[in-house]
Amino acid sequence: METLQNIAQGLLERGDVSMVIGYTPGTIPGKTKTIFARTPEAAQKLTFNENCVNNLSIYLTRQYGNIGEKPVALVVKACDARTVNVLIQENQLKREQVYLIAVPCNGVKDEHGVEQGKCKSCAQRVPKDYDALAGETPAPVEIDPTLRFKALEQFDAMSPDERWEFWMKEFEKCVKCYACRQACPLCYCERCITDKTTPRWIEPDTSTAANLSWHITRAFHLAGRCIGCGECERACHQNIPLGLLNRKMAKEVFDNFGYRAGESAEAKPVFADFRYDDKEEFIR
Amino acid sequence: MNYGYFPGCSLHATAKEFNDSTKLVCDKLDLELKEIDKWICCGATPAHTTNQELGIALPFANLQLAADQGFDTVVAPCAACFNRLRSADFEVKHSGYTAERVGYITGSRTDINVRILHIIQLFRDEYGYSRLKEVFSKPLKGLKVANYYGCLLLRPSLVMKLDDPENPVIMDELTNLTGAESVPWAFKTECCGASLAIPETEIVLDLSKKIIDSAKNAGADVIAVACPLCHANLDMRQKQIGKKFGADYSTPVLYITQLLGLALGIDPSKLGLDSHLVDPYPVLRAKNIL
Amino acid sequence: MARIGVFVCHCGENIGRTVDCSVVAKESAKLRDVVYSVDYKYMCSDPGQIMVKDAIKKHNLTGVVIASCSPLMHEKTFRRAVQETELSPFLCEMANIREQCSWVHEDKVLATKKAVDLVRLMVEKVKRNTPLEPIRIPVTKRALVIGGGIAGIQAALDIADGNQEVVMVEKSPSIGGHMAQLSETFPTLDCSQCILTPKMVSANSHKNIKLYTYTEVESVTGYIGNFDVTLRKKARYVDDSICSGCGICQEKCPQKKISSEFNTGLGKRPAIYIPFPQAVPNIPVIDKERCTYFKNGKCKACEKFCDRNAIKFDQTDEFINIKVGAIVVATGYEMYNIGKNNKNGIKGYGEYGCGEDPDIIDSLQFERLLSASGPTFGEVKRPSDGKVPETVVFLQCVGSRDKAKGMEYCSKICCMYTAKHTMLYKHKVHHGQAFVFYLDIRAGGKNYDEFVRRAIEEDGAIYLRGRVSKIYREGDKLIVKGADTLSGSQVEIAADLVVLATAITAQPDIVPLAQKLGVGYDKYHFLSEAHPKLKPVETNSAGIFLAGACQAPKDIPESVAQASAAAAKVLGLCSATELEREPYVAKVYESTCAGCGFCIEACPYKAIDNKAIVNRQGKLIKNVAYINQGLCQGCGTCLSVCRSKSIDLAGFTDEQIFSEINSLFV
Amino acid sequence: MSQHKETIKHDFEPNIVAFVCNWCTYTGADLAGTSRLKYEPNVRIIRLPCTGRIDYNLLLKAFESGADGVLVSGCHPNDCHYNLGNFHARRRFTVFRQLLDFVGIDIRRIQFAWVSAAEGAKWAQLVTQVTNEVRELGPFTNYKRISELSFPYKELEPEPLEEVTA
Amino acid sequence: MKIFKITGTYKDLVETLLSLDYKVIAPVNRNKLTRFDFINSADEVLSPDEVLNTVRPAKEHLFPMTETVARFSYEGKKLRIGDVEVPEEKSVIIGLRPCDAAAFDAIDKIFSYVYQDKFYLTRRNNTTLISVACEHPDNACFCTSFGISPDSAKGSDILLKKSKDSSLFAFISTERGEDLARTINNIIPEEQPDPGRDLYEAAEKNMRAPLDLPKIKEALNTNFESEYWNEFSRCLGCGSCAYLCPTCHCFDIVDEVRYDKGIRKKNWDACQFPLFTLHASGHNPRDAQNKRYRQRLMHKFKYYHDRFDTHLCTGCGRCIRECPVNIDIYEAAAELCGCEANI
Repeated sequence: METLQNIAQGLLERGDVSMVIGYTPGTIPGKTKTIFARTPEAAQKLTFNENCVNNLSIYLTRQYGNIGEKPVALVVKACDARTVNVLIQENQLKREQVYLIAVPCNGVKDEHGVEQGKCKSCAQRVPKDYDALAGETPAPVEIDPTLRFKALEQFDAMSPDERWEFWMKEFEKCVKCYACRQACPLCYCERCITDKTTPRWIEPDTSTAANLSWHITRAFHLAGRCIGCGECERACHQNIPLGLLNRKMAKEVFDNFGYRAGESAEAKPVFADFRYDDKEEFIR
Repeated sequence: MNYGYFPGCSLHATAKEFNDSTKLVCDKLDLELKEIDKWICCGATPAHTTNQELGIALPFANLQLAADQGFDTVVAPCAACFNRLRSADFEVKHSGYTAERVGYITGSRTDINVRILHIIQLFRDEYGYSRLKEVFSKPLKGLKVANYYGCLLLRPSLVMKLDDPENPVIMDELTNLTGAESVPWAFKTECCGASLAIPETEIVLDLSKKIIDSAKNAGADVIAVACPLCHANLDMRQKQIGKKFGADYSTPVLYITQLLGLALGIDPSKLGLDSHLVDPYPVLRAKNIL
Repeated sequence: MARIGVFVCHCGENIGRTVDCSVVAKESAKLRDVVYSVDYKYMCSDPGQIMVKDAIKKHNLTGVVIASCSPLMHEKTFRRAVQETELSPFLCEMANIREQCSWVHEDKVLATKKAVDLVRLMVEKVKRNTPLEPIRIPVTKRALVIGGGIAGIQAALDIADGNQEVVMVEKSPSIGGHMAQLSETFPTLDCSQCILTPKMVSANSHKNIKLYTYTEVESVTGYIGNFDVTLRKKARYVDDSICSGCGICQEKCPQKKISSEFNTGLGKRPAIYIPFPQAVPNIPVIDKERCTYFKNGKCKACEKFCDRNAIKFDQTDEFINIKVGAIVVATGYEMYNIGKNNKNGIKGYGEYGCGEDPDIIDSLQFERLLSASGPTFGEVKRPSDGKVPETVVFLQCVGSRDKAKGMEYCSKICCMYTAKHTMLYKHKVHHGQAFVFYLDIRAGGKNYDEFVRRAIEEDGAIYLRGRVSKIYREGDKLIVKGADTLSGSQVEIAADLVVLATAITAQPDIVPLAQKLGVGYDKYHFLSEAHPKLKPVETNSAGIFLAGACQAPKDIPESVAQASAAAAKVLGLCSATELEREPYVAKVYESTCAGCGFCIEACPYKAIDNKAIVNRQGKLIKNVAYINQGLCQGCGTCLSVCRSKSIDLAGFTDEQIFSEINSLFV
Repeated sequence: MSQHKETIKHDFEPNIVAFVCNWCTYTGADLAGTSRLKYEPNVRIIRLPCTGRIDYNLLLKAFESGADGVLVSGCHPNDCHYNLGNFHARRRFTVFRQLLDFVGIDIRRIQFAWVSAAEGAKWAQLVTQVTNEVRELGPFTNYKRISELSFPYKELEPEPLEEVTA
Repeated sequence: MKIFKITGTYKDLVETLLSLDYKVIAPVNRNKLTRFDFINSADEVLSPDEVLNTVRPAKEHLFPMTETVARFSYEGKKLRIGDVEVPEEKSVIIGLRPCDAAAFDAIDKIFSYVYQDKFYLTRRNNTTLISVACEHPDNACFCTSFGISPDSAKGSDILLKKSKDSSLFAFISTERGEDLARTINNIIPEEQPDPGRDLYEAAEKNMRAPLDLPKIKEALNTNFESEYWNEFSRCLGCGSCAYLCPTCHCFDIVDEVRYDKGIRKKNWDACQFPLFTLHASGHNPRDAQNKRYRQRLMHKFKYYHDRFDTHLCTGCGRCIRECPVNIDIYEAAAELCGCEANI
């Protein structure tokens, strides 16, 4: 069973890749840091444990400038690999530009030791498509599929006004630090719509109305694209349950169009496509 | 599913055989018909010509009775009752003013929602042709039937919504299911003169003659009807027509429910075949149905 | 700073009655950037337009708002007027205070307030307009005519005579359309073959016309001046380049009993046939469904006897791609069939026997009986037993003007051809008597009413004003029960033959074609013209024109007139070397585009593709979307799928729409 | 046709914004005009080339500027002048309205319709129905409350502090 | 520095403060978020031993995230501009930690440097800061590097400390502190001798070793273009560190216009966003993320010190705890100047 370090070291020694992006222990217990290992020695610092919660595919996007002539190796969990699929699907990179080192994963925890919501309903445990596997393919896990949208059920029971109260209390906390945007691998736009001033669709201040239109925009921009890696919710120090918005979008896209983000890199993005028999019972 | 049964006056009197045959056929098909308690006359054709409001309030009172007694569907075999119930329901639903007046006259709620079906609709929509096909034990092979619809069943079409007013097929389909052959003929929706039989008998004789002639030309052995008034004009007056036009008129006129009853193997006398003025037995025996 | 002029129109009474135009002008004058605001009785009139032009010069306005009718009506008029000043026409916007305000509201106070709001909206929008340049696009100097009836032929000939290439497409094996089926035509009773066949021949032989028969339009893409059309040439199983039209194959074909569509089911035809003797092109077609060879592989009689072996059983449908600059739709009509299976909410005629009785025929069938090339060679014989009918009853308005049957319109030509039928019947059966049940005789054309009077007074047709309630067969006769409202009596006629003047309806398969062309249609599936009075032959899709009965029921003179009108429009369009097109196209801000490619997938016109930006060493900097301004039609779908808002659509930019919304409820 | 008696005075008059496509619904609205059909004056029509162009930002901005109800209408499927615009819009708004509903915005305040150029009557009826429906819902107080919070504009004192000519 | 013994518990102190006509701001845990907020009853308050420090600093009460600074409107053609007054209302912030209190002291300098920022200063002058000494700092704290200690009174008006027998003492270091003390003298009757700081000496031990600031500043002077900055290309560029930092004070001015009325808003901004230094020409002097993180270090450890000779960091550790990719400013500064970052 090839360990992560050996694979990485081999790649760097053979010069197949320009760097290996992986995890290394952080400065605070329970935290891990990202490491851009460029030399075989640096590869030794690579590790993988239950605290490797970051979605490293964010470093493949353009503004980080890591993608060069040579491919880049990336340590990927099952969820991260689905993000790579979406990035390929959206012309941000080509499959041959990234060497995927898959790691079997049975759930990751954030720095406070709380298991991520996504892991409870994750049945895949290892990426579908990869170039090398560091470890054994774990036995498939039987997961009740309804778990995936369980968290949304509490909202169906609430009336619109109750939902409004809930979300206004949440959005009121937002400080517009945009950590949710910057932590998301799929928010790779050079200049985000909130920074556009001609015209200013979303007000930059932290009033609840401005926060509402920001979070509605963010959720809708990720509809049909977000694979539920949970980084936005983890990065939000104000503890706003952003993951619920994305999960609701994933549920609507799945219910209405049977489309699940990140399944395949060749599929046509859901909102750039349509079907003649799409549902329309809400149209008069 | 139990249905509110609204026989109407004639089915308790001159058209008793329509009532018996309906009951027998429904029992055979286990469609439970429960007569509406204390129903009143629906006003038939004359009422609404003399007083428009009463012409609506009378039949609507029956619907209110049915609603109070927990029926959500009312079945009326007689075409005139069916027509008046449907018209009353239509008027009340489409005009607030009429609804107010009827509420005042009957003294009870008018925002009730009762479904009104004719007996042939019950067979077609509730029982369904597919199940009806299997249930006929004695097919009426070789019997040629001219199905006569008359006016009240079909018109005004926006209100009755039973079938295409110009080219109805429901009774023809039911007849064909029994194994008999429903013949196409031109006069199936022509008027038989209805209540003019008393004041202007001559006109009824002319109109009925034309209808019977047209049925005979089409090769029909019997005429099937679904309205006591049509039955009266066509069956009762064949002798007078014969006398007036100097020809023999003896085409039997049966109720559609009697036809279905025969095909279900029910005893003809129970179906009331003996009480017709034109005796149907010779024709039925000739076609070895009896 | 912007200097905006507001011009409020009374439109005579149309706006002035429910909107207080002087108040609108006064309120608009208070707006921040409005430096000139006035109201006038008729802005679109000459003095009105001059007032606008003078104001622009005098107050050197940077934008103009005309508060009057709908932009779809007079935007072009006012923009042309503004063009004469040095202000760009695209800095003129219209506030729709007539169709969408004064005409639809009654409360004067509310309507006036709404008008003020609508003007404010447009003032805000016009401040963000930019002086756009119309886009010049090349024009393909070739026209496509869909439909080979008299309208299609006339349009094709006129265009070709304007030495312009024409491609004519006809669905059935021969051109000629319904006119070829007629015997003689009103009001001059000249025989349709004599006046039509020469046009058909010249259409087939004209050097500028390329004729495709037995061919349908498969797909249409592109836009005015640049349509890419794919035609499906259905397999004829006869090689049209070799066949000389000698007709041997039709004689030898064992299948003789197939009912002929051309003869409306009254005559018969073989499996390999030409629809009618004067068919153009004179090349037969094999009816795949009924040819014995195609059914069970035997026979091939036609192949044996064809000395040029022009029969090709293995022929398949052929697709032809052509580029055209303009399209004329002349697909004609179809007779309403009184049978049961009618679609689009149209009902059959149970009262007249649903078309089951052979002696109750429609007028096109009667035309075939009258026609010399018809199944009875011009002799009027009853389809049932071939006897010459002594009493013929004609029924007008069968289906037409009948809400219950789903067709409320008048089919316009039945009164005239029924009068013609009574005349021709009288000339052929001297002792015969024609009855006509009619509602109102509509004979409004030149010499039309005189024609009908002649049918009544000279040829003795009895016209009974009333409807027929029932027709039924009684032995050898057809009993027609109707009313004669003029004498107030019921009428019963024992007729030998009944001819129904059934309604004119749209072609059954017109809707898919209309959708391919992007042309609108009304609830009866007649194609919608751009404007009933001012643009009768144009449609809302630029470059696509209409002619003939596909637009609405009409007779031959009108169809020919419309065909020539459409031809004139096409010649006008194609005469220009290049076309000016609305400059409403989208543009990408490459600095902020993330190259995600959503817009590339979403564009209906495939006008967007990927463009790699590389530095001087050829190293890829980034991928961005690139919009080909020639193909872009300005629908704006790409704007909505662009998450970083890096695309903007000229004419409807984000800034403009944003400013409109922002000033809505001040 | 629906002759609307505008004489009845209501205490609350809703503000309705209608984003319509130029080729079908705008022309349909014009047809309602030419046929003199009457409908409620609360609607303000904003013309766009196609429903494909109507993106979700417009709806949010409409509520921010004080709309109580929003109506989006365009060509029937397959009738779109640009062939595919309305299909994209349909798919987009299927999900977007669920997002608004999820966040607690009363989804009945956002209505979608197909109105063709020939359906003047449908347009008049649609506007009247939507206006009445939104009138029953009352003003969009939820949104107005947070919108006022984010725009704490206090009327300036009457006498001008600093005169700056534009 | 006057020292008083408080007769009663921390909660009693909060109760008495509530009874005054001050607006009381204290650490609370509202809706899954620990922050400083107005309270109206004592039991809402998070006592010092319940939480080490709040996620959001108290800075937002003196330097609000978003604030209207001017109003303007068009009456027809005329443009009129109006000022915005900051209400003078007395408030007290209790429950600050020494690092937060010292932070206010640091940013006071910039807000009164040349332009007297009336929005910040009005609030600052009406607010009394009561800080509470830390007994259990965590491994992200490194306030000792900046001359601050778990029981430093720097920046606070009143410092609350515990003696060995855990009775509460108030150290009043400013005149504003004394005014407040006077109004609550029922709870702090008379002066007492210094009870000593043994509790806090123990606290100091398990904190991170103090940084060698001069060495760091020296390193920053020379390493502007060093390779070392590439280490921070893993920074995501979110504004968390800036918006949770008690000393970050950058802001952006934005006009929000609704047709003919508008307000000018002052919103927080952060040097970590690309927009912060984007020129109109499209050029961005700090186009890569590691350059922006370098700016953060330079400002905190050099530029600010050059001008005000106090560092723009008080070692509160919030940015270390909340950074999504665990970039540690202490480790960054230490490694930059070559010393071993012993965490």
